[in-house]
Amino acid sequence: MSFINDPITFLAEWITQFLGGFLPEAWVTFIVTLLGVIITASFGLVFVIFLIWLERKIAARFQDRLGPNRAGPFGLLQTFADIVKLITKEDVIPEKADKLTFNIAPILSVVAVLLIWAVVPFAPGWIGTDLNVGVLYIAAVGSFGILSILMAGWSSNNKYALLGAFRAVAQLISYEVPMLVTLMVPVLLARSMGMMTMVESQDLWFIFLAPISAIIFLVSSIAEVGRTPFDLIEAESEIVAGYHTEYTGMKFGLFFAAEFLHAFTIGVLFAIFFLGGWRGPGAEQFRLLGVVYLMLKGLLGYFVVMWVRSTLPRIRIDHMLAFNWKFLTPLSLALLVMTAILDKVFGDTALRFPVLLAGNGSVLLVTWLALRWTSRRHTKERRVFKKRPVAKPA
Amino acid sequence: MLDHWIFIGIFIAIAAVFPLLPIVLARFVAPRKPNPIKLDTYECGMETVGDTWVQFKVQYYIYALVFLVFDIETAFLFPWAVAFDALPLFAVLEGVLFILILAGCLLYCWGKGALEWS
Amino acid sequence: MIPLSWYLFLAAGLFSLGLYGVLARKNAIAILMGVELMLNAVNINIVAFWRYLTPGNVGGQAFAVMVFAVAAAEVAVGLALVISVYRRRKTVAADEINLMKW
Amino acid sequence: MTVEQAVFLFTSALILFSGFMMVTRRNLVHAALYLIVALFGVAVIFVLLEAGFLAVVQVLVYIGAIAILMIFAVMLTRGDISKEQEPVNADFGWALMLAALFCFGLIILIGQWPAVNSQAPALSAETDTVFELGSALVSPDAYVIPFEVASVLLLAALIGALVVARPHKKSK
Repeated sequence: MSFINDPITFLAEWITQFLGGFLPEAWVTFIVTLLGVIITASFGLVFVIFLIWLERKIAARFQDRLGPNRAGPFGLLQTFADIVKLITKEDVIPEKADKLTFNIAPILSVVAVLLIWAVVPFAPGWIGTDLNVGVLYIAAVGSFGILSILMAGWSSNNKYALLGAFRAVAQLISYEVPMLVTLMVPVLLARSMGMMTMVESQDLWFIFLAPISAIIFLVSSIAEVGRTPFDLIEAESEIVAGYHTEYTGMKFGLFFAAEFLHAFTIGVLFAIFFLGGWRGPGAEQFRLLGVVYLMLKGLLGYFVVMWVRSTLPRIRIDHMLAFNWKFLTPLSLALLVMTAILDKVFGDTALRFPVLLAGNGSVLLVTWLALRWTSRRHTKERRVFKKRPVAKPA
Repeated sequence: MLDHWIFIGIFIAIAAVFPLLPIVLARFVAPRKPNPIKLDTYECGMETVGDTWVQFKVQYYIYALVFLVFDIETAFLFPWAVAFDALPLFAVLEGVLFILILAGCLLYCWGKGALEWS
Repeated sequence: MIPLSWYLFLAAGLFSLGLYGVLARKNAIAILMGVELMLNAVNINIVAFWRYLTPGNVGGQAFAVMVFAVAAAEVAVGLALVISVYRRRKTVAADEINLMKW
Repeated sequence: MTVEQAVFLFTSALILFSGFMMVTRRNLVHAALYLIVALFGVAVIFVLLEAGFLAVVQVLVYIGAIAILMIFAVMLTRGDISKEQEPVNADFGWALMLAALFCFGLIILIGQWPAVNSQAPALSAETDTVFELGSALVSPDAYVIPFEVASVLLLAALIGALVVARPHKKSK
């Protein structure tokens, strides 16, 4: 194992040997694990500083602006300036707030996103820890995010924050249903919940075997992050700023950092589940290349999220929930059933790819026909005008 | 097996320290001049009217209910998906039956109009 | 290593706390929370017995999953009843809901 | 004392403490939050018992769904919170006695059982419990009937809860 092929394992072995000289073995294991944790966790956090700059730059380009360009070259230091600003702001805790819950909520929201990175496979052999229930772990960690929103909204002692929290939670739990059901498709195709196995079994990227599932996953993930067009969580015109109305300074900043990090994390998860993770030419020999591939694929997913964000307007809450329950959830269930049966029958044959693709196509066709049929019926209903109340002078 | 979870345990601790650091730092750097008006609830920029505990509509509960049912479903179906290779076609169809019964849940709610927001 | 008795003692303590909550609390939702504690104590016992006595047979885990499903069903229906009662009587205090007492 | 024992003792202290806080808090949202801490502690206990799958499901189902449902229900029945009445009913003395008796009885019973100090046999590294669980759940000579019944139970619970919780349409 040379340094160029696998620098992290090389360094880890070197540190183990170095510490093993004068420390008992249990301590060495502990320190190496601790270092691993710190590297994995700070990777996400350091990356988010760069991402905030990137997001602002790209969003500006979409809107025909320049974006941050004063602090540092290309405005690269803008985020640091923002962090300094947020830290030096006064931290106001409202008198009537439930203090402990109020303070824990923003921390919990960052922790919930950061915890996902513990099971992200960066390259062959480079993974925080390869849990055998990795996929379900990701889903479970997400529930802490929901909890943090509920805690923030309730503890603020503010009608609009509570209302915003309730709406947000209704949105998040609704979109978690199609997400969980679609996550079962890659698990089914990989026959494992381990993240490493998931990537290793993608000789053919799963996006080719389950294209519609991939799209459903991306859409429901965008809703989970609460990005436009699903940003009802902070619909300024309707519920002030939503659940974090009462937060100031760094605590407000933590909610935002969590959102940015989450947006990129779903890009990475999309890459792992459907785009083959770190797989690419030469990634087996030079592991650093695997990380580069993963980040590029993750940035691709992230770019799509930003693209959607700058293109679509916010949708109304009833439309959003109807879209989830009456379109995404039935579709994902149908896809799961279709994939399970076809993969069992044709899984080991050469026909796996064409048959699954044909199955996806037919599901798409049936959905399209059903949609056409219902929308025609709806337009007919709408043609019959209802009597509107007429404004009269008092 | 337990090694993996020790990693997760340390990860939780470290992940809690990271967001805690800037907050603690802000304690030392940021000004602290509280006064009653500043500590008042912001709400929507107006003075608070009435009770914070507004009555919520039951629809929130209904969505949570449907979500709960599908959440439990995953507890049953994820192991089924993991063991997929070893299952005969018959066992796969049992899992499909399970999914169809749950789809029945969704259809029932749909038909009863329980999925409507208003 | 942890002996089996530790888990059983923990479960006994948790079950008793839940029992106290169910018997003593006034609010119907708090009573349901007590029931949740009791179900969790049962689950600890099931999984501990699986791990210590029959680790080769996965039945213990299967039944723990069943307990999850039962707990979910119980909470769903129980809370729905509480909400329904609240809508009619404007109270969720269990000892004020006495329509079926006589 | 090994690391596992330390983790176990800390977690069980946390579980029992938050369970105690849960049954004594006046504010129901606080009670629900303490319930969540206790449920998370139970997930840690599952990890110690090497049932990682159950631990994850515990977090997903209990914290992600059941606790949220509880908090929603508390908000929907807010009348009691603003009134801030006594958290316990008139018979709470009896309840306390009964619970304490029950606890001591159980502890004495467990103490007398001979198998109680047995140690956990090592799980073989080859077995993947999730895989076995999945096979057993749909295998005809294992748990396929409970598996299907569980889905019917969930369907029945959902229908029942919907019928009960939804407001009846106003008769015109």
